[in-house]
Amino acid sequence: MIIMSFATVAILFSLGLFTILVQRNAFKTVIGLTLMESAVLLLFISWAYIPEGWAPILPLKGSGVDPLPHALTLTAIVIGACDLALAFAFIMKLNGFEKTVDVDSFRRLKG
Amino acid sequence: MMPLLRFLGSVCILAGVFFSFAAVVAILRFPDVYTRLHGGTKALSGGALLILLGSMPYAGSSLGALKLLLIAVFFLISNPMASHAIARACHRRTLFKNFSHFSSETPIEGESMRE
Amino acid sequence: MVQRYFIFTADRRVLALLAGILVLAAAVYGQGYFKKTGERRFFSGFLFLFLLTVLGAVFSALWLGFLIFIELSTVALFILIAMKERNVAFRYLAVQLAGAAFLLAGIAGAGIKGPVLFGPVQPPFFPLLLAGLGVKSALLGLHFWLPEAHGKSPAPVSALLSGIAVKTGVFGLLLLTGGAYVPSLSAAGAAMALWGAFQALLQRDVKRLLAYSTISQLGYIVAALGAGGVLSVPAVLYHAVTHGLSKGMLFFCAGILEKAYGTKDFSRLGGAAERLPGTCILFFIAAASMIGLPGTAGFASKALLKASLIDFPLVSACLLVANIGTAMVFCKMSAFAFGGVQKSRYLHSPECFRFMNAGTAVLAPLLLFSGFFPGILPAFLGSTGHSFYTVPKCGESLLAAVCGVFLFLFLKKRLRASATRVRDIDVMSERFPNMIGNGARIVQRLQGGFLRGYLLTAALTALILMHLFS
Amino acid sequence: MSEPLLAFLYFFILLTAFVAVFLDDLLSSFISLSVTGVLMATVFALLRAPDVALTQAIINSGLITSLLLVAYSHTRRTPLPSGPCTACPSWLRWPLAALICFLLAVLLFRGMYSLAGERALETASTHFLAETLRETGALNVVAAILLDYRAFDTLGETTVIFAAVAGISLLLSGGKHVRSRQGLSFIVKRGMALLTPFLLLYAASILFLGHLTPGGGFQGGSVFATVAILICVVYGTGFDASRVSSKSKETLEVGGALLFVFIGLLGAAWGGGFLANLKGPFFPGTPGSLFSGGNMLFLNLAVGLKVGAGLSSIFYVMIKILEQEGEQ
Repeated sequence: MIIMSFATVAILFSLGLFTILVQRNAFKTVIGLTLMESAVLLLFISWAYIPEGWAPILPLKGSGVDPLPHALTLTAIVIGACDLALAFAFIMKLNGFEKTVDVDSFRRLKG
Repeated sequence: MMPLLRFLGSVCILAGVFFSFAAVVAILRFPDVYTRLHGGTKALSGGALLILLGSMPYAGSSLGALKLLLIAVFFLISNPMASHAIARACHRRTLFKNFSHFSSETPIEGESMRE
Repeated sequence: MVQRYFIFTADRRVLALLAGILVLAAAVYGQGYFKKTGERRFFSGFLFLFLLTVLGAVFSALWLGFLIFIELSTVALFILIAMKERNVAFRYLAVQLAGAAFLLAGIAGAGIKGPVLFGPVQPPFFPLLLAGLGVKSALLGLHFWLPEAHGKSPAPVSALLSGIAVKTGVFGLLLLTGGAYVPSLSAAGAAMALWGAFQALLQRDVKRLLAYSTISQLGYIVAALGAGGVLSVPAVLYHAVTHGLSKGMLFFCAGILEKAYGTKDFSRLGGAAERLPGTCILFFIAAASMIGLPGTAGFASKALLKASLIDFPLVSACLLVANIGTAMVFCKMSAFAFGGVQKSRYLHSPECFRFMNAGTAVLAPLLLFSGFFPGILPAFLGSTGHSFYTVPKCGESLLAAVCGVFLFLFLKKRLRASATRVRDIDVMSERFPNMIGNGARIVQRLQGGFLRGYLLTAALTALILMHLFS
Repeated sequence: MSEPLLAFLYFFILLTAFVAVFLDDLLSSFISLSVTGVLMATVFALLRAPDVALTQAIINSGLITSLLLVAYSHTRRTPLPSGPCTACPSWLRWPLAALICFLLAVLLFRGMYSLAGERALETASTHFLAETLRETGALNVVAAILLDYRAFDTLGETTVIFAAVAGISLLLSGGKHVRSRQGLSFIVKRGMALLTPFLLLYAASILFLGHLTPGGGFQGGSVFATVAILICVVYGTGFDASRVSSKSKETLEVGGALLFVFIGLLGAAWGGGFLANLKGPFFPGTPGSLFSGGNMLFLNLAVGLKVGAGLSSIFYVMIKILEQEGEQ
């Protein structure tokens, strides 16, 4: 079961990277980012899962699942949301300047 | 008593699944926005309600069953409201000008919120 | 603390003595060379800072101490050169720092187990240190920075540069090899001697001529250093001292000529003998010592050198030929600079010449004294029992001088302000800036500003590395 | 744990992800992205991580999608220059990127495969599971970790949110807000009037019962922000602005942060070190009751205030710009 989730994580992450590398639309880049981030979240949680474990809410009915990655994932989700919101703000601002959303047109950082 | 309820529950769930399937077909088959929206929402709210009600006996505690009922009620209220909003937005955007024979009230200018 | 980081052995004291005398002479000379008092104060201030750093380098017991102080001396020299030529100073600094990088790499490598004593180093790091010190002491392939640095910096500074700075590099080499026989070094030394003399003959500029003769004299030292053996240390140090003193005097004379006639080019120099008699006499003393005429320190150090190269006939033959070349070089300088008709206007300012002559005069008696009593310095270094004034040695040096003069007279017309310039590796230092220029253009084309392009390359390299190392 | 259900969900996650990536129409790719988020939330729930599932459902599939739609509706998208991309031709870029990603996937999988040995609880987690009730009095172990064992990190996290909000309002400053904006139709307004109290109640329950049941400051705050966004959408920005002005949102946000720090200082005041629980006025109380987790309840409140005000002000700033666009 763990192998299946690890496979999904690997595929999802590389899909996100592929999107960022290939797509020319800034929104697609953001989508790629979101996919990569959720892949990491999935990795954390599927790594924390113990086959017969119960949710980490006391009183435990059986052996508990590893609660530490859950706390880390929580933080990751919130911070991921923050930087995605920032990404949207950047896109809106850049669109204000460049009048398009094409990533290749943001060429101010020339060598 | 509980197995009878469980049996009735599973029947409800199956009916719910059928309604959801109908909703998908409706969305794919109907020609334009309004009909597609109408078919999708009605069947979907019907399907989801049935599934929720059907799974009430399977819920662990009676409190769980109450929660499922609450969700069903919430779903009953919000789904039609949302579809109404979408339909009205489409209408006011006069997406389909060729349907002018509808008694179109004066469309209020300004961009509506796209949801 | 001092004991652990600094050692005061005999050979280090000799080099420190040389540095001290040269800095003193340069200080006196500087009072005359620089007109404005601000410049004079600035010059003497950094001069003594340079002395301090050189002493630190010479006396340090650890390689790291040596590296730190030698870099500080480079910085001091950089500031001194920057008084006159800014971009030459930058190039000099860049090259020296590159050398220091090699040195640091070697020291870091060797010093993994603990602080490395200032001495021989295990094989894997030997080439690194050799390369680093090679840049400092202008070995054959790495001497491209020397002609330009000497040519364009103020006279007292170039005197220091060739008198002390190069010598600390050589001193590092001496301790690095530690008396062992390094065939490559002795070969490089012989080649340097020949190439330096040959190039010096063809130069139009007085200071560049002296720079190349420095390289040839370094060739002598490095040849002796490479030969190794018990005699190598005294021979190297003795020649280093004599070369430092005489080359210092020569650069001072060149500075006087430059001040007097406002030019360094042979074609416009001439007839300085009757205008500057004192300088002319001092010049001849220094030239005699460079050539190694008996009675001067040069003769004694060259004899000691020949003694240490007894069992290397080929190398000593090369050095003999180089000696003839050196004789021709100084005939050229005396003929074109001091002899002949005066071509450019003479800027008469007696008081600055007084100081400059005084500075040069400080060094002359030392040369003559160690010429008449050659045994003192080797005795101080611990190797006694050398017979200097024997008939074959005097005969040999006189022979070299005489045929040098005749060869020069024979080739005088060809060597006059000869336009032919054999391209030397130092041309590279001119091309240095625009090499960086078109490097920047390539980078500009690569960085097209496409964010996805950057990401693609980054991802690719990361992946390759991960696959390699995972 | 039903194996096939998880496999089914994983398959659908990948399917919706592929759809989100390769669909040209942006709107539908946004929707499929949020579907991926929802499916991910169900997977988290199945993997016994209720807290994370709740957060994922609210934030990634709820808030982010709405912000995405706002950003999408704001940017004027001139058609993409269809010409070959100048950096490197697309026929070269696609296979190269595909190769890179495939290699990456292989590498990641190989790395993870070697990790997938027998899973046993590490010492830290066993300690958490065993000692939480005694040390913090809270039932929800994850909330206990977040707000008691690692409270300092949570403080750091709130500063991250603060920075994001500040950054966004800096970027999108300017542009004034139009007051008179009618919301959606009458029916929707009345419906919302009926639903809003329940939504607020739900948000409060998540927030205040954070240390007992799955939930906590972040989730509660986000639900509050969602309610604010709903009101903003349904009743129009005019109504919303008069009710809760941006100034008060800022004070709420800063107030939340200051409350967090104040509680921390209280812990320090009683000699327990910054953010120490069960010191001074905070007592473990009877487990399961509302005031039971020491200072965790108030920390949750502080974080809830912060996140709620922060996220809604982000939405508010973005909306404001939109209105200005609408005017020209």
